[in-house]
This record gives sequence, C-alpha cells and structure tokens, in this order.
Amino acid sequence: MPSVKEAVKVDNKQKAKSSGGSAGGAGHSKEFLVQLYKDMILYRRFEERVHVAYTTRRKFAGFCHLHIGQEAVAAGVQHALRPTDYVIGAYRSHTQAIAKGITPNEVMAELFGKVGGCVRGKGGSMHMFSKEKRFLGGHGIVGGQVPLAAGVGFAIKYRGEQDVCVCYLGDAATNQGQFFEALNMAATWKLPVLFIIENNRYGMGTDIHRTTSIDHLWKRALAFDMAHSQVDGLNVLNIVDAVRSTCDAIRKDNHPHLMEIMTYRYRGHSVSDPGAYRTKEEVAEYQAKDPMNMHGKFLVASKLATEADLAKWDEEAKKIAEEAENFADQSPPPGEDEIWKDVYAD
Amino acid sequence: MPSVKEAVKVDNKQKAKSSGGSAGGAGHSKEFLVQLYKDMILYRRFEERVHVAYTTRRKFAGFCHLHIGQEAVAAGVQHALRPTDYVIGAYRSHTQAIAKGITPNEVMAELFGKVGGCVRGKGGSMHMFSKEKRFLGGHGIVGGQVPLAAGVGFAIKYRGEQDVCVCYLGDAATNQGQFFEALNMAATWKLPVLFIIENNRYGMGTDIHRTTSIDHLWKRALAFDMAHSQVDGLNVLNIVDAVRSTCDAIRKDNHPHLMEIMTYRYRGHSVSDPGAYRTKEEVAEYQAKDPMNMHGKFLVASKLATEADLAKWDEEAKKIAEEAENFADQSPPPGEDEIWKDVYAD
Amino acid sequence: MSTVTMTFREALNRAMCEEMERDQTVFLMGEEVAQYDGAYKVSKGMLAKFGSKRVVDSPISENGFAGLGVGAAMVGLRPIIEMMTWNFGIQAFDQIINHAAKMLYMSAGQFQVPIVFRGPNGAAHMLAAQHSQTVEAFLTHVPGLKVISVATPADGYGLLKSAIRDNNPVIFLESEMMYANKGEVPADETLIPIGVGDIKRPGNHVTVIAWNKMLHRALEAANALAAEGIECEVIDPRTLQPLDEPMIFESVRKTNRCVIVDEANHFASVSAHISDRIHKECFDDLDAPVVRVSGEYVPMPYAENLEDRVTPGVDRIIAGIREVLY
Amino acid sequence: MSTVTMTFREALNRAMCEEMERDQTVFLMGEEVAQYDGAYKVSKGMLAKFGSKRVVDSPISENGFAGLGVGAAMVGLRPIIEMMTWNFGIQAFDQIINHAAKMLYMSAGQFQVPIVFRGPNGAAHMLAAQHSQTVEAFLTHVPGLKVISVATPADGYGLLKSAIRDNNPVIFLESEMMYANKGEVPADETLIPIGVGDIKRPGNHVTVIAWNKMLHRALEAANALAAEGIECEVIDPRTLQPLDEPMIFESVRKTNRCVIVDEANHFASVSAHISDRIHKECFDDLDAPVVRVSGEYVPMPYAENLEDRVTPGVDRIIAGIREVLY
Ligand SMILES: Cc1ncc(C[n+]2csc(CCOP(=O)(O)OP(=O)(O)O)c2C)c(N)n1
Ligand SMILES: Cc1ncc(C[n+]2csc(CCOP(=O)(O)OP(=O)(O)O)c2C)c(N)n1
Ligand SMILES: [Mg+2]
Ligand SMILES: [Mg+2]
Repeated sequence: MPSVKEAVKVDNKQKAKSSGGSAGGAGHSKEFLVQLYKDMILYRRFEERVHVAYTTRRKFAGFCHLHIGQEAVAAGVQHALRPTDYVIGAYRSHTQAIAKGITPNEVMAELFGKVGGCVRGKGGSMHMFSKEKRFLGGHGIVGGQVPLAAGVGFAIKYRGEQDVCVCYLGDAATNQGQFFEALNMAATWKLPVLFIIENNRYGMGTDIHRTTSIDHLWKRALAFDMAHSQVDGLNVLNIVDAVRSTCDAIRKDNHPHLMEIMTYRYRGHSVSDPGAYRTKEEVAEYQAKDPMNMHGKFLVASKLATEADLAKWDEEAKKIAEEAENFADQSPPPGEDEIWKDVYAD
Repeated sequence: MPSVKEAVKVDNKQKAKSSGGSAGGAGHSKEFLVQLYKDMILYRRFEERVHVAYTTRRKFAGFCHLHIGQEAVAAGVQHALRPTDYVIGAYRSHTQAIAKGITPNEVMAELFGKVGGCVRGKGGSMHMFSKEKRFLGGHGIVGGQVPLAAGVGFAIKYRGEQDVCVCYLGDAATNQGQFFEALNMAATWKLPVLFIIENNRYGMGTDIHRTTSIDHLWKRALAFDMAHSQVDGLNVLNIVDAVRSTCDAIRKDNHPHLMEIMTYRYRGHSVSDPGAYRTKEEVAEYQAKDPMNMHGKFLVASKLATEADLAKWDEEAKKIAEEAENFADQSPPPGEDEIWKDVYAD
Repeated sequence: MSTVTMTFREALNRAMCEEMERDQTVFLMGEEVAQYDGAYKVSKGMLAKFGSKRVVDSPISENGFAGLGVGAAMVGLRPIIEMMTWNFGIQAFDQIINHAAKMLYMSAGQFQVPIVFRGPNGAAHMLAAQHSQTVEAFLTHVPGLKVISVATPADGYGLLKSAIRDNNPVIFLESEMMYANKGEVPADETLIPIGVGDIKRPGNHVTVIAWNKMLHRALEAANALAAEGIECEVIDPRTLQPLDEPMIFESVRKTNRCVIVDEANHFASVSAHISDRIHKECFDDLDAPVVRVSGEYVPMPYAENLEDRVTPGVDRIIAGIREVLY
Repeated sequence: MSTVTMTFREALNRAMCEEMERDQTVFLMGEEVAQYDGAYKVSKGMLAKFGSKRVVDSPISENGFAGLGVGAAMVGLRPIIEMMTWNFGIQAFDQIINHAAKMLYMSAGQFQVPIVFRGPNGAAHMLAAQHSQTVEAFLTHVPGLKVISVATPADGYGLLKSAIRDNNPVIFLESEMMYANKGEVPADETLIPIGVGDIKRPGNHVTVIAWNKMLHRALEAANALAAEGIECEVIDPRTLQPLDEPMIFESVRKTNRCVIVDEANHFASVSAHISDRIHKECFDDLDAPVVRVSGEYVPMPYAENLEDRVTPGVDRIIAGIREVLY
C-alpha cells in the first residue's frame, strides 16, 4: 500500500517510483478494480475521439487540451471521493468533468459548441461546469482556480460540513502568485482542500525544471508548513489509496494538503502543439508504462479479468465516445438569445 | 560573530536570540562602530522630528510610516553594502533613503511636499528615489517592490556586474503573490538579490502569525530551495556581519538569499495608528533592549565612547533633523507646471 | 419617514450589520476588518458582534482573498470583501475580471457569484500616485459586474444593502474623504434599488452629472451659480453600471446642456461613455456639446497644491458649466 | 521605396531582431518565447540568434516577470515582455498600472521605464470568456502608458521598432487572427512614429475609425459600400494613446459623419472617448451623432455562431455607416 508522506515525515530522497503497474489492490473489490479500468479506457477513448473530431473532422476549434496519459489521475482521484465532495480544475478537464458525473454526451456537445453541452455551448473545452454534480469548472487562467478552491473550503468549514474540495492544477501553475496566496490562506485557516498538482513535467513546451528552482513541487508546501505528499501517478491504485487516506485526514484533522501526482501527457499541450520540446523516446518510455495498460495487465494477472474482457470494455468505451459525438452532432447550436442571457443573475 | 544560516543548514530550533546588546564588534574599527551609533541616533531623531512635524505642527498630511525602533536595520544593512549596490524598499523608507545617501534635508522637504525634496514634492513619504545613489524607491504597494528587485538583479547579472540589489519588505508582504513569484524567478535564474524581511511582527494591526501558518518567515525560502537566514535585528553588529557575509556569498556564488531580520517598531503602523492591537508592556519590553541604546552601552563599555560622547552625538543628530525641517520649511512648493512634467519621458 | 443622523461609516456599518443579522451566509473579509475595526473603521464593532468566523482578517493577498470570496460565493455564501482601498483592488483584477464577472456566463447560469467588493476609491489627501486612483472606468467596462458609487450616508446605507442582496458581483465604491461626513439616514430599514439615479438638486438650465465625492463639489458649484440665477440640475447616478440613462436623458432634454464631473482622467472613462450616450440619444436636444470636467491625465502628485489642481475643483466645475452656457 | 512581402509575425520578429542587434540592452522575456519559438511563433528563431541570456522563457508569473522587466528597465535595460495573450496581462496590471506607468512621475523624472509589453489582444476564435478580452480601454486610461494597436505587418514592424526605442512603457497590441496575414513591409529599416494615425482609405462621405483586426472589417464594409457610391474615409489611429486627434478631427470636419468600430464593449471604452472628443471638437460640423459599433456588452461565449455575433461584423459596421448617412 502506498503511504502518504505527511509534512514532517517527508524525505527528499523518497522519490515517487515510476515503476508502473498496479500496486497491490488489497482491500478493493473486484467490481471496483474493474470499474477503474473501465473509467480509464473511457477517458482515453473519449479524448481520442475528441482529437479526431477536432483535427480530422473539424467539428470545433479553439484550444483543446487532452488528458491522454493522465487518465489514471481523474479516475483514481474520483474513486477516492464522496459524491458531495467538490472538484475544481483548470482547462485540461474533460475527463475530470466526466469523472464527476457530467455525461460524455454533455461534454462532447459542449466541445462542439452545442446547446446540449453542459453549459449550452457557452463555455467550451475550458469551461465545463455542473452545479448538481459539484463540478466547479473548468478554468482558463493558470492558477486562477486555486483561490476559488480555498473559497469552497472556506464555505465547507463555515457551514461545518464534512466535504473536501479537490483542486487540480498543473505543475506550471505552481509558479503563479495566487497559488501561493491560496495555499497560505488554506493553511492558516485550516481549510479542507486537497490541492493536487498533476505534474506532467511540462507547462506547454517548458520543462518545469526550467521555470523553478526546486526538484519536487511538494516543496511549495514547506513555505506554509502544509501537509504534503508525492504520489506515483502511473499506478492508479496508488492514487486511489493516497487520495482516500489524505481525504480521511483532511476530514478528521481539518487541514489542507498539497499532493504532487507524478504523471505524463502523451499528446501535445493542446491539439495544435507539435511537441518538439521532448523526444519521441521520452514519450514512448512513458507509454510503455501506461497506467491504464498496467492496470489492465494487473487485472488479467490477478484473474479479475481476461484479455477478452479488456477488449470488450474497450469496445464499450469507443461506443460511448461515438455516441457522444453523434449526440453532439445532432444537438443544435445555441440560439442567439443565449448571448445576452446569464450576463447578470436576477 | 553571528553566523548566516544557509538553506540546507537551517535549523528550526535555532531561533534568533533577541538578547539585545552588540555582539562582539571584533574586526570593526572604532570609527566604524561609532558611525553606526551616529547613524542610528540620526535616524531616530529624524523620525521623531518628522512625527512632531506631522502631528503637532501639521506640516504635511497623508500616510507617514516611521522606522523608529527599526533603525538598526537601515544602519546595519547599509554599512555592509558597497556604494554601487542597489537598495529598494517599501513605504517605510525615510531612514533607508538617508542611509543610501539622500540627505535628511531632501527627505524632509519631500515629506513637506516641497520642491527641495528628493523628488520635488511629487512622491512624498512613500516614494523617495535617487538615481545617483541607487536608491530605487520608496514603493506603496505591499510586495510590489519585490519583482522590481528581481529585475535589478537580472540587469546586474545581464551586464556581468558585481553589485547586489537589496530589497526590503515587511513581514506581511510575504503573503503577497508577487513576492513568491519574484523569489521563484530569483532562485531559478540565480539573481544577485538579497531579500530582507524586516519582521517587526505586525502588518498594520495584524500579528503576522494570524495571517500565515508558519512560525518563521525564512521558511518561505524553502519553497524555492533558496538560501536563507534569520538574524537578530536587535543587535546592529549582527546585522552588519550577516549582511556582509551574505553579500559576499551572493557575489561569489551568484544566488539570491532571503534574510529575516527580527525587529520591532515602537510607533504605530502610520502616524495615525493608536496601536490598540498590542500591549504597552510588549512595546516597553522591546524598548528596554533598544538596539541603538544597546550599541551605545556597548561603545561605552568597550571604552570606545563616553556617555558625554553619546549625548553630543544625540545633540548633533537633533541639529541635523532641525536643520532638515528648516530647509523643508523654506523650500517652496512645486510649481503647477510640475503636474504635467514626467508623465512621459522624451 | 423618520431619519437618524449618522456618519457615512456608520451608515455602511449599519447596512452590513443588518444584512449579516438577516442572513447567516453573509460574511466580511478583508485586511484589518476584524481586530482593528477596519483601516477606516467602517467595520467597527463587527468582530465583537459577529465573531471571527464571520468577520475575518485576511493576509495581504488581494487576488487570493478576492478569489476565495468568489469560490465561497459559488457554493452559497455571500461574501463582502473589503479592499482597504481600491488601489490594492488592482491586485485582484484577475479574480474580479476573469473569474467573478464571468462565472455565471461560463457556467450558463449555474453558478451565481453573489459578492460585494467594497472600499474607498479615488484620491484622499497627499497619498501620491499609487494610492489615489479611481477604478470605475476599469470595472464598468467589465460585463458581469455591477458598479455602485455613493456620495451620501443614506445612499451608502440603502445601496450597500441592495448590493449584499444582489446575486451578482457588485463593486461598491466609497471614499476615505467622506467617511466622517454626516447625513440623514432612514430610521427604518430601507433599500435603494441598484440602477436608479437620484436628482440631488433640481434645476432647468444645465444638467450636471457627478458621483462620489465629486457630487459635493458639483453641488457647491451649483449653489455658487444659483446666486447668479443659474439653476443646475445635479444628478447623482449612484449606480454607474447599470446606468440610469432614462433619468439622464430626460434631464438633458429639459436643460439642453450638460456637464459631467469625473474624478478620473478623461481617457476611456465613465464620463466619456455618458457623454457619448447623451450626444447619441439627445443630439438634437443639445444646445452645446457636453463638457467633461475630469481629473488631469497624470499620475497623482503628492504635494497638496498639485493634488488640488489635478482633481476637478469647484472652480473648474463652474468654468465647465459656464462653457456650456454660452 | 522597395518592399518585401511578409507575414505579420515575421514583421514583428524582424522588428525585434533588428532592435536587438542594434542595442545590446534589449531583451525578450515571456512564456514560451525561447525554446518553443513563441506560443504564436512571433519569436521564432530568436533564441538561436540571441541566446538564452537575451531570449528568456519565463515561469507563468505574469505580475512577477512584468515587474522584473520594470525593475530591469529602471536600471538601464530595455525589456520586451511578451504576454502570451493580453488576457493574462490582467494578472500583471498591478505592475503595469501601479509601477511601470507611475515610476517616472513618482521619481520626478529620475527613473525612466523603457519597456514594451506586447502580445495578442481581443477575441481569436472559440476561446470563450477568459481568453477573448481586449485591454485597450483599461490601459489607455492609465497616464504614463503609451498604447499602440496595429493592423498591418508594416505598421507592426515600424511601430514595434519605435516602441522598443521609446523611453516609456508601451503597450503593444497584436492579434492571433492576424499573425498569418501577409503584407508589404519596407525593405529598408523604417520607423513609424508613435502617435500618428494613418488614413487607410480616403473618402468624403463618412469617417470610419477602426484599429487592429476591426480595421479589416471596416475596410471590407467600406468596399461594399463603395459599390453603392458611398465613399468611406477609413482611419487607423494605430496609436490609441497618444491619439492622433488632429487627423481624426480633420477628417470628420470634411465628412461631417463618423462611425467608430471597436471590438471592445461600448462602456467606458476607447470608442466612447473618441466619440466624446469628436462631439466636443466638431460639434458644429457633425450632421449626425457619431455612431459606435462595439462588441456586445457580454462575456465572450464559446459557440462560433454566438461569438460571431458578439464582435462587430461587417454587416453591423455597414448598418452603423448607414445610420449616420440618414
Ligand atoms: C495566467 C495564464 N498565463 C498563461 C496562460 C497560457 N497557458 C495555458 S496552459 C499553460 C501551461 C500550463 O501548464 P501546467 O500548469 O503544467 O498544466 P498542463 O497544461 O501541463 O496541464 C499556459 C502557459 C494561461 N492560460 N493563464
Ligand atoms: C497591495 C497592498 N495591500 C494593502 C496595502 C495597505 N497596507 C499598507 S502597509 C500594510 C501593512 C504591511 O505590513 P508589513 O509588510 O509587515 O510592513 P510594515 O508596515 O510592518 O513595515 C498594508 C496592509 C498596500 N499598501 N498594498
Ligand atoms: Mg504541466
Ligand atoms: Mg510588519
């Protein structure tokens, strides 16, 4: 079982091992372990479909940031949360939205700028929301969602509720002033927020180590004596276990936590990025230890699934993605009256 | 001799001892040790005169932030620098300006909004500048001067010069986003900047421990693996020695440093602050170990000065402050044409 | 309607206290608002009354706590965020402009952001360039925000209450120079609707539009001119966004002449906008082009004599009025 | 004068390269400007040419690196700071507004801040509310800043060079949608002075003022109307601050009618200011009130059909022109 390193216990040398493979699985039901795989493959196939819809079929334009390679984070984190927990993210959030319960149909229709989208075509790729599901966006300003998450944590505590607010951010967002300001407030006021850095090693084309002086991003927490940890994100069960025990601690002790999940994206920063800043070998190296594939192998090795099961689930995922595209295709564009709606609330 | 704790060597338990008194003095000439005292008493008397000019004689208005109690920082730091080093500060900077070579006359006239002021009455208490003396202000936005200092460090390095930029900031400024952004850039690009937190324990009426989660502000440096130290600011020689050795290290190894100097202000945040957020006893406790008085006692005890010398220097300081007020009184207000000057450079 | 005399700061304090008593989701956050009773004592006594959960001293992290407020508002609280002065509010423009103002729209109506950002705006006295700015030109330009700027204790009271109850982000602009001003405020609870201007002085010869502390200078100018038989109609829009255009146009159609007094500099300012709207909608009614009396286009100098000349003074307002009365 | 055909991004790149060759104190900093050749490839090849000391990839710390630039400029360097887009420049407003713009004044002329903040401004295509904003209304309202907004490769080239040589903070507004546009640019080194507008199309019936990508829509509208015998004089101010008022007034005094096209929403915008100035200075020359064709007063929606309707389209510009030609 992976252990969550807490503030004081953290150790410089104790780096996340990017071994790949699913660590253990102890304590998880077969159903649960299978569901994790199904989720990951759905996210993968969904994003692949999005990619083709954007590039080949030109169904929409603008920025389109895919989560391919990082699905284990969306799947693993979500399964560790309660339905009433809040999730807020940045602009690479299609899969986070689906994980939180927005349907693939609604996400795809949103991408296509259609009225069937989760925000009726007004937000697009970077701005998915669902009040009902407690998915608070989808934000386009790097770091901008971090103070918002502190505010959600503030409200949870204000009302004496037991929820946690999970805030996703990228590695490069840890260079933003408001990230620090938010962490300071969360630590000072002991707000129930789990800040998750999805460290995919790059902010656009820039290796994170070229824009900061530290080796590990959890060190940001040291400036606030904040609990923190580093998690191997190539192992989906690591993520589930780490997030679960961390959220338990947050609920129990009422304090925030900064978690650095080591992950990797296979595609460009956005669909239009050729990715010249890294080698094909580097990408291939990570793909060789793909968390979804590793988890599939683990299921087969543990006799929890057969190769045929995996193939079937893959087909099911493709089907859902296809249906989402059909739904999005058939959904009409928003009416012109939408332009002047929602500028002000009554 | 006080030792400068470097990044890795820093130790939680090794707190600054607020023992008061001048540590050692070894390696310093009599002339130098006396000059330190003369500087401190000048800053004290100057600020006292400013206070009376503001309150009793109503010579000017606006914000007026006095440095009384913290003079050892301005004096100690300045004596550790080379003339070509740059200094930039916030709005509590009358003494810093004088330390860097702007005359008391010019500072007082600036306070009075007169044309004889260092910026001809256009800047006032918060905005003293001297290009010639490399005093880069005098800034009113909390934290705003910190990125500017990084820029000065960038320029020094760009030109391959050997100067250091000293950036003063208050304890509460360490909660500002741009402080973190600037530290990150300085650490990443190894800029020759000495960031000095004058930790006087309060941001206006707020105890710094109510707005951050850490016990020591040097911990901010941990987020960037930046060299850092804590210095007992009640001992002026501590400050001189720490800044000198730190600047040596900065020049030699080309890296920034975050120094927390523990100090205390005796007067209100600004002249209009009644100071109800702290007890009279607390203020008295600090005044009992006043760095200037302690240094005076040290001089007398070391037979470097007599009580009569101290009294004489006190009189001299009062005289300079009085003359500054006379100068300011006699200086005319700026002409109306100044309004439209300096909006744009040619 | 019976009234009580109170200072501006008391009126604002009363508005916040009443709303916080009425609605548990309302809280106040800002630098020095709690233990210090507010840098300008607007929140005096509120910590004692409501406790530290609801009256919260923030770190000096304007963008951070503005954003915290927006996040809290998204999930059901109603924050009042005090900017010690609006000069520091500029630090929070990302959260105000990119987040607060756009959330409802981006979420297609799902996430309302009922939040008030309030604090003093404009020059006070000898605070120089970084501490003497007005922000209404910036923030009225941002769809999704409402902008209120008040000149009297009564308006401050009634409009702050409406702002707190409004389901949108509201920018509420006060002034250090007016906090000690006294005025009559309704004794009973009273709300003033957002978006409704107020004729502070009726007149037939020229319409003078002014808000916040400029209103008082405009009234002074109007009084001075009344001695010569010139009757100014002085309109206080009170809300700049949305603007009470019908009231303004009706007055201009009556007087055929208009002067706008704006503490801000003239470039791309609120007065520029009002002027354009009047020229457009009342073109044939105007006997003279609208004249704007604005702050000089310079950073604010420190020296008193210079500062006095930069903001629109009564003399310049009188000159402006005379200019349209040719 | 012989010319070469180049894209907008090439023209801007050339301007920067020439100035960096000419003056060792000029450097470029911004997100992705070096190894990635710029998010929009404006700085393509510059890292290879000038090295990592002078072409610097920054962290995503807009306020921080804007401020770093200001500090470097205070002590003798001439930074070019790229904002990946101006939406993110809002993060840097504190450093731009409170520091860059005011430093010369606060220091009574001692510290010049020769710095260029440049990047694309305004809506691109389907980027929604947080990525489609214009900033000229905000930044022209700040004394101490110069604001340039360019529409053609030649103007981009000549004005960026002047901006880099200027001793003041200059805001330089480009557009993602125009980077691939081609145009004729002088083969020899050429500077265009700041503050001088350009008549992009002469005409006698109506003055149309437009800048940045709106210029091209205005020209399209003018061409369409020319078929009906309506001759528009299309003015590109190029510099918004300082504004070439003499050119504008002269044209309006000739045509007696004016339309201003502004991508920004109408409230307290640059077009509001220009409209006011024209009404004031050309009141008796105007046969109709100035009409403004502005972006809708809404956050930008994502869907293409909605976005197209929000920014001023050729159809709306034509309607605006017809409106003043009654
Ligand atoms: C304040 C701000 N600056 C710049 C950008 C442009 N931008 C969008 S994403 C991005 C890189 C962010 O990288 P990271 O935080 O690591 O997240 P990732 O894309 O890797 O998920 C940049 C620079 C932005 N959206 N917001
Ligand atoms: C961005 C910003 N926010 C708020 C203020 C108002 N303000 C001025 S000084 C101050 C307290 C700063 O305390 P600290 O940094 O500890 O410095 P000290 O006054 O103790 O020297 C505050 C809140 C400001 N000037 N700038
Ligand atoms: Mg990343
Ligand atoms: Mg302090």
